[in-house]
Amino acid sequence: MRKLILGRVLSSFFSLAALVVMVFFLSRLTGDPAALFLPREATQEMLDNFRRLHGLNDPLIVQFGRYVWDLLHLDFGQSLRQARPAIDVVFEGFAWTFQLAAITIALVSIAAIVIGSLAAFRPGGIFDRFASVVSLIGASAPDFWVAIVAIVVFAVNFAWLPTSGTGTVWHWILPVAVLFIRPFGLILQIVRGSMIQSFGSLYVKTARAKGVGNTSIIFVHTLRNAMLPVITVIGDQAAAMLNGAVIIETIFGFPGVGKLMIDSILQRDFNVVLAAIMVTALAIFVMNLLIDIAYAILDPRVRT
Amino acid sequence: MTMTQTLPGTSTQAEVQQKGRIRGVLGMLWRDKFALAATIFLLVVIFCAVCGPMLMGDAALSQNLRGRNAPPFSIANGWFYVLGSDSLGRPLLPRVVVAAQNTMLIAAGAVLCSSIIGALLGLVAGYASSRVGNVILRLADVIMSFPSLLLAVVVLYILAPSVGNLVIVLAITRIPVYLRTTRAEVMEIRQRMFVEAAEVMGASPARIVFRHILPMVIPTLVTIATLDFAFVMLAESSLSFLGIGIQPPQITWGLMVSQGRQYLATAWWLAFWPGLAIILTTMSLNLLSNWMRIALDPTQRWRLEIGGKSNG
Amino acid sequence: MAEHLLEVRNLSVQFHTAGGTVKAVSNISWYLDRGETLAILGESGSGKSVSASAIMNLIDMPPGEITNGQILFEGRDLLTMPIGKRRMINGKRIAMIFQDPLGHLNPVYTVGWQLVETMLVHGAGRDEAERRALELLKRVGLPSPEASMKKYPHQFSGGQRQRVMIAMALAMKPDIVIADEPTTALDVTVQAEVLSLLDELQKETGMGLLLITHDLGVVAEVADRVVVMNGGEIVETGTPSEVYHNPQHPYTKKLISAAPGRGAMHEPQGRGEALLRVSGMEKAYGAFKALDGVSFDLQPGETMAVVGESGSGKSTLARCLLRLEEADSGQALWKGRDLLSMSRKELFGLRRQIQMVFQDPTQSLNPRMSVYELISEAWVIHPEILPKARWRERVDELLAQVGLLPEHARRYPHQFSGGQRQRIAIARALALEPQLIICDEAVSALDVSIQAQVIALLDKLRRELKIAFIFIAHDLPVVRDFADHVMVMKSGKVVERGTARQIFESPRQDYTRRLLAAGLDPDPEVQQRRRLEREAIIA
Amino acid sequence: MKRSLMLLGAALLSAVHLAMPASAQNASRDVTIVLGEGVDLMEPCMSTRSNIGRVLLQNINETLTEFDVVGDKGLMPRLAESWDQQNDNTWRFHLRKNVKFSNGSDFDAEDVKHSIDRAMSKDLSCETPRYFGSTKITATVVDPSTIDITAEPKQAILPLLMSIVTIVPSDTPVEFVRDPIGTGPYKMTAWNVGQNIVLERRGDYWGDAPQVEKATYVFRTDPAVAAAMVQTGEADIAPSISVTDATNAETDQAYPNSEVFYMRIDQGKPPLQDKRIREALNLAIDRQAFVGTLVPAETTLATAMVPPTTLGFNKDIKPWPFDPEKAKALVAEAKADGIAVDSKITLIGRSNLFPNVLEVMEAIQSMLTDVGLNVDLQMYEVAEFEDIYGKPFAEDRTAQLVAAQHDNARGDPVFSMFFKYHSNGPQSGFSDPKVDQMIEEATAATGEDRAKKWSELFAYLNNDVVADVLLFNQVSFARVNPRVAFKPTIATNSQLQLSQVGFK
Repeated sequence: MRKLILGRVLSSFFSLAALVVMVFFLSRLTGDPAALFLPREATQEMLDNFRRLHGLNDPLIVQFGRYVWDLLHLDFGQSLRQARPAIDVVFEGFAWTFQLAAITIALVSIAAIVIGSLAAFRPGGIFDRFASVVSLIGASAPDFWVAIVAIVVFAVNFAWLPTSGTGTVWHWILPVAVLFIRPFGLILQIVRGSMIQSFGSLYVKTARAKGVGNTSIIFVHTLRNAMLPVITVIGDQAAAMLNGAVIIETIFGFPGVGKLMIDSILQRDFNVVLAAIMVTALAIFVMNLLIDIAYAILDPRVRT
Repeated sequence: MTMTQTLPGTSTQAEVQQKGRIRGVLGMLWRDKFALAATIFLLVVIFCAVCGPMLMGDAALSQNLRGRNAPPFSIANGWFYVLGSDSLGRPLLPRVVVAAQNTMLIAAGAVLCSSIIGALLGLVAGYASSRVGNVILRLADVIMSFPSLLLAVVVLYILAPSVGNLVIVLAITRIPVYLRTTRAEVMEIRQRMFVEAAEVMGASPARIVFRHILPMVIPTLVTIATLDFAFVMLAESSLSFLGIGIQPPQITWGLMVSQGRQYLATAWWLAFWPGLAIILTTMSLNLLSNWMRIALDPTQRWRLEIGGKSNG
Repeated sequence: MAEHLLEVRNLSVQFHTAGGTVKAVSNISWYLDRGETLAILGESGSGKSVSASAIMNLIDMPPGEITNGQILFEGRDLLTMPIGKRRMINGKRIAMIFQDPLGHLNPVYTVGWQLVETMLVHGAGRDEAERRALELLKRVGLPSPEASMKKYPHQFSGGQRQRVMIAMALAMKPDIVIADEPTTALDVTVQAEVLSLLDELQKETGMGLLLITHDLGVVAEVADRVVVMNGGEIVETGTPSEVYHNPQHPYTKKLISAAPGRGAMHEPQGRGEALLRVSGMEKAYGAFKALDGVSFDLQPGETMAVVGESGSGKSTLARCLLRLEEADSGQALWKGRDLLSMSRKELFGLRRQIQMVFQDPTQSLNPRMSVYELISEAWVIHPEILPKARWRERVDELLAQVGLLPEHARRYPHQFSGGQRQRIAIARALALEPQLIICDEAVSALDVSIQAQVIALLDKLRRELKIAFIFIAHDLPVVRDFADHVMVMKSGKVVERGTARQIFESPRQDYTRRLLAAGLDPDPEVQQRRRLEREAIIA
Repeated sequence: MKRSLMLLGAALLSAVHLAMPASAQNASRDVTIVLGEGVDLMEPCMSTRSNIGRVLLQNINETLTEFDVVGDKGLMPRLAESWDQQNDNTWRFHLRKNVKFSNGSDFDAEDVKHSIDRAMSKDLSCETPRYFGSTKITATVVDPSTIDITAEPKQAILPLLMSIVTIVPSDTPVEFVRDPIGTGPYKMTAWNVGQNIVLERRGDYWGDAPQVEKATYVFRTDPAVAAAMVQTGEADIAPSISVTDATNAETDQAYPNSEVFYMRIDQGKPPLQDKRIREALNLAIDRQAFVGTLVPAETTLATAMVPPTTLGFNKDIKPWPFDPEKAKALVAEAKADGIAVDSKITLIGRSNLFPNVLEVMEAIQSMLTDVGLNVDLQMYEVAEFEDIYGKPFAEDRTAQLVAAQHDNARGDPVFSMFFKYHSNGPQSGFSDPKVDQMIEEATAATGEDRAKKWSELFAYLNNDVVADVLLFNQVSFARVNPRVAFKPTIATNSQLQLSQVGFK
C-alpha cells in the first residue's frame, strides 16, 4: 500500500508539472490581460504601465522562471483582478465547490446504488424500466433548464426554498438537487449493469442455499462485489464536480471554483487559472488515491 | 453447472442464423419494441440531418419580427409553425429539423474522434508495457485536469474559429474517459485464455488487440458514447459563445436550447423542442446501444430471439 | 409407505429458451434416508443437479418452471411451502456444498464472516456463532483455524476452500447435506481426503448425504445407493456394486465401459532423433520455484504425459515451452535449435509447429467468433499454409476429422457442449499442421464418455498425422491409456520418468505410488481394496 | 499559504451552521440589492467600472463634484462646495468642512491631493487616467480646505473631470485596497467574496442621513434569478433584469442605461469605403421593427454616440429611415461604378453583450443580406472581441462591421468622440482630417461654444461622413420591491446611490 501511494505521488507530481508548464505557456498565447483589465479608452501609457507592474513585458521564459521560483516558495502569485494572492481566491472558491461536490456525490452514490440495485434485481421489470427512463432523461436534460424550472417552481411558486445564494442549509437544497440529476443517471446505469452481472454469480446461489434473505443478498452479498466498476465511475463524476459546476454556480450565485475558473480564463487572470488548476488537480489526485484505497478495502483480492 | 450451456435448443438457433443475417437482425429488432422505436426515431433524425437543410432550409431562416414567439400547436400560419416560432419569428419545426444536421455532425464527429483516439490509446496503454501504459495514463490525467474552456480559448487563438476546431476541442476533452475505460477492460481481457490461444497461433499484437480484444471492449465504449452524445450536444453550445463553433444563421440544437434559455418563463417552447430532441436522441441511442450489446454478443443473442421478455 | 427424510416424487422441470421449451428433468423420483449416502450419477446435461436445485429453491423462474411433482421433506411438500419457511430450511435443515468453491464463496468477505453469517441467519447469537465457526474450521482440518477465520477465500488452496464449504454446510448441523460435484476440481490426493472427511462427518452426525457426481470412482468410494440419470430421466437405481457389475440400461453400460484406465498400454518404439530436447529448465516466481531443473526428450510422434498435483510446475513447463512465459534458464532444443532464445521472428515460424490445447475450451475459444472464423484464423495468421479459396473446404475437412459436422462452422462456441468445444479447439490446433501439440489438462473438464472420445481422437491423430503430444494431466487413469512415456512432477522437479507400463505397474518412487493409490476406481470392490491400501500408506 | 489554509477551513465550517432562510427584511430599513456582475475589487480609483461604481460610488467614496445626468442641474458640488478658474490651466476648489472619513480621520486638502496623485500614479493601474488622456494634473494644497488643480495642457472641463476622482484618506497606500475608506454616508462592514457585500449607514456623515440603514449586495449572473429574487422578496432592487423577465408593470421599470448600440464601419476595406454602401447599410435596417420586439419598447433610436442627456446633443438629427429599395438602388449604383459590393463583410458581435444580442445580430444580418450585401456573422468572447474592436486592425481582415455598445453617462462627449472618430482614436474606423479638427476644437472649447461645436460634429458625422450605423439608445429594466421607493435613471448603470432609495 505504501508503495502504491508513493508511486502515485511521484507520477502525479510529473502530471502536475506537465500541466503547469502547458497551462502557463498555452494560456499566454490567448491574448493580453492588460487590454482586458483596462478600459478600451486606456492610453498606451496606461497599458505599458500595467504590463510593467505585472511583469508582462519580460520574455515568456523569464516570466516562467519567476513563476516557478515563487511556486517553490509556495507563492502562487497575485490575482490580477482581485489584487490579492491567487491561492486565497482559489481556496475560497474551492471550499464551496468541495462541499457541494461532497454532499452531492454522497447523495448520488447512495440513491443510485439503492435504486440501481433494486432495478437490477428484476431486470426488465416495471421498476427497472421506470428507473432507466427517468435516469436517462436526467442524464440528457440540459441542466440550466432543470435549474431554472426548479427555481420557478420551488422558490417562486411554492416559496418553499430560497431562489439562490448561500447562507443556510435551505440554500443548498436546490443546487444539490439539480447537480444530482446527471451523475445520478449515469451511476445508476453502471450500478444496474454491474449488479445484474453479480446476481448471476455463484456465491449468490450459496447465499440462497444458506437461507439468506433477498435484502441481504442484494445489499450485503452482491453489492460489495458489484462496487468496483461503480466506484470508478463515482470517482470520475466526483472529479468532474471538483472542477466546478459552472452552470449551477452561475445560476444559483454559488461562489465555486468552476465559475472562478471560467471568469479567470475569460479575463486572462493567469495566476488564478494556474492556482485553480493545481488545486483541483491535486484534489482529483487525492480522490483517485482514495478510490484505489477503497478498491483495496472492498476487494481483498486487490490487496495482495 | 449452468443449465443453458448444453441445452439441445441450440440447434434451432443455427437455423435462425441461416435465414440470412439481415432478416435475423431485423427480426431481433422487431421483437424488442423499445429498440425498434429508438431505431425509427434515429432514422428520422438521420433523414432530417441529410435532407432537412434541403427541404426546409429557407423556412428555417425566414424571419418575421411581428410573429415572434408564436405559441405551439397552432397551424394558423401553416404547419411549419406547429411547434411555435422563435424570438425572430422563425418557425421552430423547420429549425429543429435543419439543426439536426449540424448537431449530428458535431456530436458524431466529436464522439467518434474521442472514442476512436481514446480507445486506441487505451488499447496501447493496456496491451503495451506498463511504462508506456503509465505515460499514457498520466497524459490522460493532464487532459482531464486541463479546463476545456481554456483549451477552447487556446484553440480559438492559435487556429481559426471553425466547426472542425470545435470538434477537436470537444473530442480532446472526452478522450480520457474512453482511454481509461478501454485500458481497464483490456487489462482484464488480455488475461483471458483465448488471447493466449491466439498468441500461441502466432497472432501479431495488432491482430490480438483488434480482432480479439477490441470486440469485447466495444459494447462498453458504445454505452459511454451514447451518454456522451448528450453531453457533447449541450457542451457544444457553451463553446459556441466563444466564437469557435457554429455561428448563426447556422444552428444546432444546443444553440437553440441556450438561446431559448432567457425565454424559459415567457416562451418555454423555444428551448423545449430542441431540448426534447436532444433527450430523445440520447435515449434512443442508449436503448439501441443496450440492444446492440446483446445482439452483437453471440452468447446473449438468444435473449432477443425469444422475444423482448428479458432484455437485461 | 414409510416416510423418508427427503423424497422427490414425479418431479418435472422445464426451461424456456431460445429454441423453445426444454425439459430438464421429467418425472423423476428418488428418496434419501437419515445416515445414508445417495449418489446421483450423470453427465453434464443429464439433469442430475436439477432436483437438488429444486430442493434448495435455486431454479430461476422464469426461465425455469416446475411443471409437476412434489419434494417431501419430513412429509411436508417444499414446493407449496411459503418462501420464508423454505428459507429457514435452507442452510439449517438442508445444506449444500457446491462444485467450485472459489466461485461459490463470496470473494470479498472473510471465511469466518461467511461461516458466522449462516448461523446468524438462522438465529444464533454472534458469540456463539463465532465460537462454533472456529470449532467447525478445526473439525474440517483447516490449518490454524483462528487465522483462517480472518482470511479470504482466494487465500486458500482448492482443497482448503472445499473444506470451508463443508464447514459452512455443517454449521447448523443439518439433516441433509447435498454435495454437488464436491471434488471435481481437486487433485486426486485432495479428492480422497475430502471424500473421507464427508464420510467421517456423516458418521458423526447421522445426516443424509446426497452426492451429485459424474465420476464412477466417487460413487464407488462413498455411495450406499446410486441413481443414474441421462437426458433428464432416471435410467437405473441400485447399490454401486449392482449397478457396476450388472448394468441394465445401455447408457449405464456405455458409461461404465468409458471409464478410463483399463485399455491396453502403449509400448513405445525405439528411440531415434529427438524432436525436442529439454535440459535444465528453471523458472521461479519470486521465492517459489515453479520449475527446478527439468530435462527430458521427446521423439516425433511420441506422446509424453506429464502428471502431478497442482503446483507441481507442469503447466509452467507448457507455458515456458510455448514462450508464453520466459524460462529463467535451461535449454529447449527444437530440432536442434534452442527455442528459448529464438527471436520474435523465428518464434513466428515456430508457432506453426507447436500448438496448444487448453484446459477449458469455453475460455480458450473467443466467444464472438464463429467456428469457421476460429479455425481459419490460423490461415489468416499464416497465409502460406492455404490459399483462401480452399479455406471453406479445409474447415469442413478438419471438422470431420474431429468428429463434427460441416454445418457447425457457422455456429458460435457457446452453442456447443464442452466436449464439442474441445474438438473445435483441437481442430484449430490442427489447422496449423503442427508437429507437436501440448495439451494442458485438455480433457479434465470433460465428462467421462466425452473424455474417452477426445482421447481416442487424439490417439487417432497421432497415428495418422504423426503428431507428438505433451499431455499434461492430474488424472492418472486417463494418461494410462494414451501415453508412451509418463513424467511425474512434484514441486517443479521431475520425480520419475518412464514408459507408461513402468510407471503404472512398477512405480519406483513413493510419491508416484501415493498418486496411484489416491486415484478412485470405478469398481466398488477394487476401490474398497484401494482404500485400505491408501490408509496403510498414510498410516 | 498558511493563512489560505485557514481560510479554507473557515469557509468549510461556515457552511455548516444552520438557520432558516433570511426572508425579506420587511419592516426594517435594510435593503438587499442583487447585481448582475460580481465585484472583484473594491478600489475607489476603479469606481468608473460599473460593477464597482454601483456599490461604491457616492455611497462609500465621494467626489469633489457630481454631474447630474438625470436632471438639468449640471455639475453640482459634493465634497467641494465651490470652484473657480484661476487661470487657463488652474482651478481652485473650496472644500467642505467638518467632513470625516469612516475611519474617523478628518477630510482636508491633503486627502484630495493624495487621491489625485494616487489615481494618476504609475504604481497603480487605476482607470482614472483614461479620462484625462495626455493631460497632466498637478494638485497644490493652498490650505486645509482649499486646493488648486492645474492641468497641462489646459483642460476645459476640469471640474467635470473631478466628478470621476474618488477621494480617499491621505494614508491610503498606493496599491489596490479591498477595504475602501471614504467620506460617504455608508461604510463597508463585510465582504464575503462571491457572496455578498454589506454597507452600513454611518452616524457621522456630513450630509443628510439617508433612509436605508444597511444595504446588502448580492450577485446573480442570471437575470431571471435576479428577477425571481425580488419577486420572492429575497431582494429589494434588481437594477438589471432581462426584458423578457420584465413582465410585472407594478415592480418593473425601464430606464435608459446610457449605452449606445452601434455598428462601427471599417472604411479600410472594400466595399465600405464607398459612402453609398455605408448609406445603404443605414437604410437597410428597420430599426423601428426591433423596438418592442427584440429590444424593449422604451428603447429610442440613436442619432449620436452619446445619450441625449449629453452636452451638445443634436436634436435635429433624425434617425435613418428604413428604405430597402433605396438601399438596393445605392448598392446597384455603387456596383455600376465598379465597387466590389460582393466582397464579404463580416458582422462581428460580442457574446453576452446583452441578453438577446445573438438574435439582434441575426436579424441585422438578415436585413443587410436582403439589400444584396454579402454579410457573415461571427460572435466572439470578450477578449477576442476587444482585440478586433481596438487598433491595430489585422491587415488580412475582411471588411468589418463591429457591433458594440458605448457608455457615456459623464455628460460630455469628450469621453467618447476622440476614441471613436479621431484618426488616432483607438476604435475609429476611418480617418477624416475635418473630423479630427472638429474634435480638437470642441475639446478645447467651453460653455455654449462647446455645446455648439459638438452638435456640429454629430451632424457632420451622421450626414456627411456616415461614419457608423447608429442603432439604439439602450434601456435596462430594474425590478423594485414595492416596499422600496426607488426610481432607476440613466445614472443607475454606473452608480446606485443608496441615499436615493426610500421606503413606502
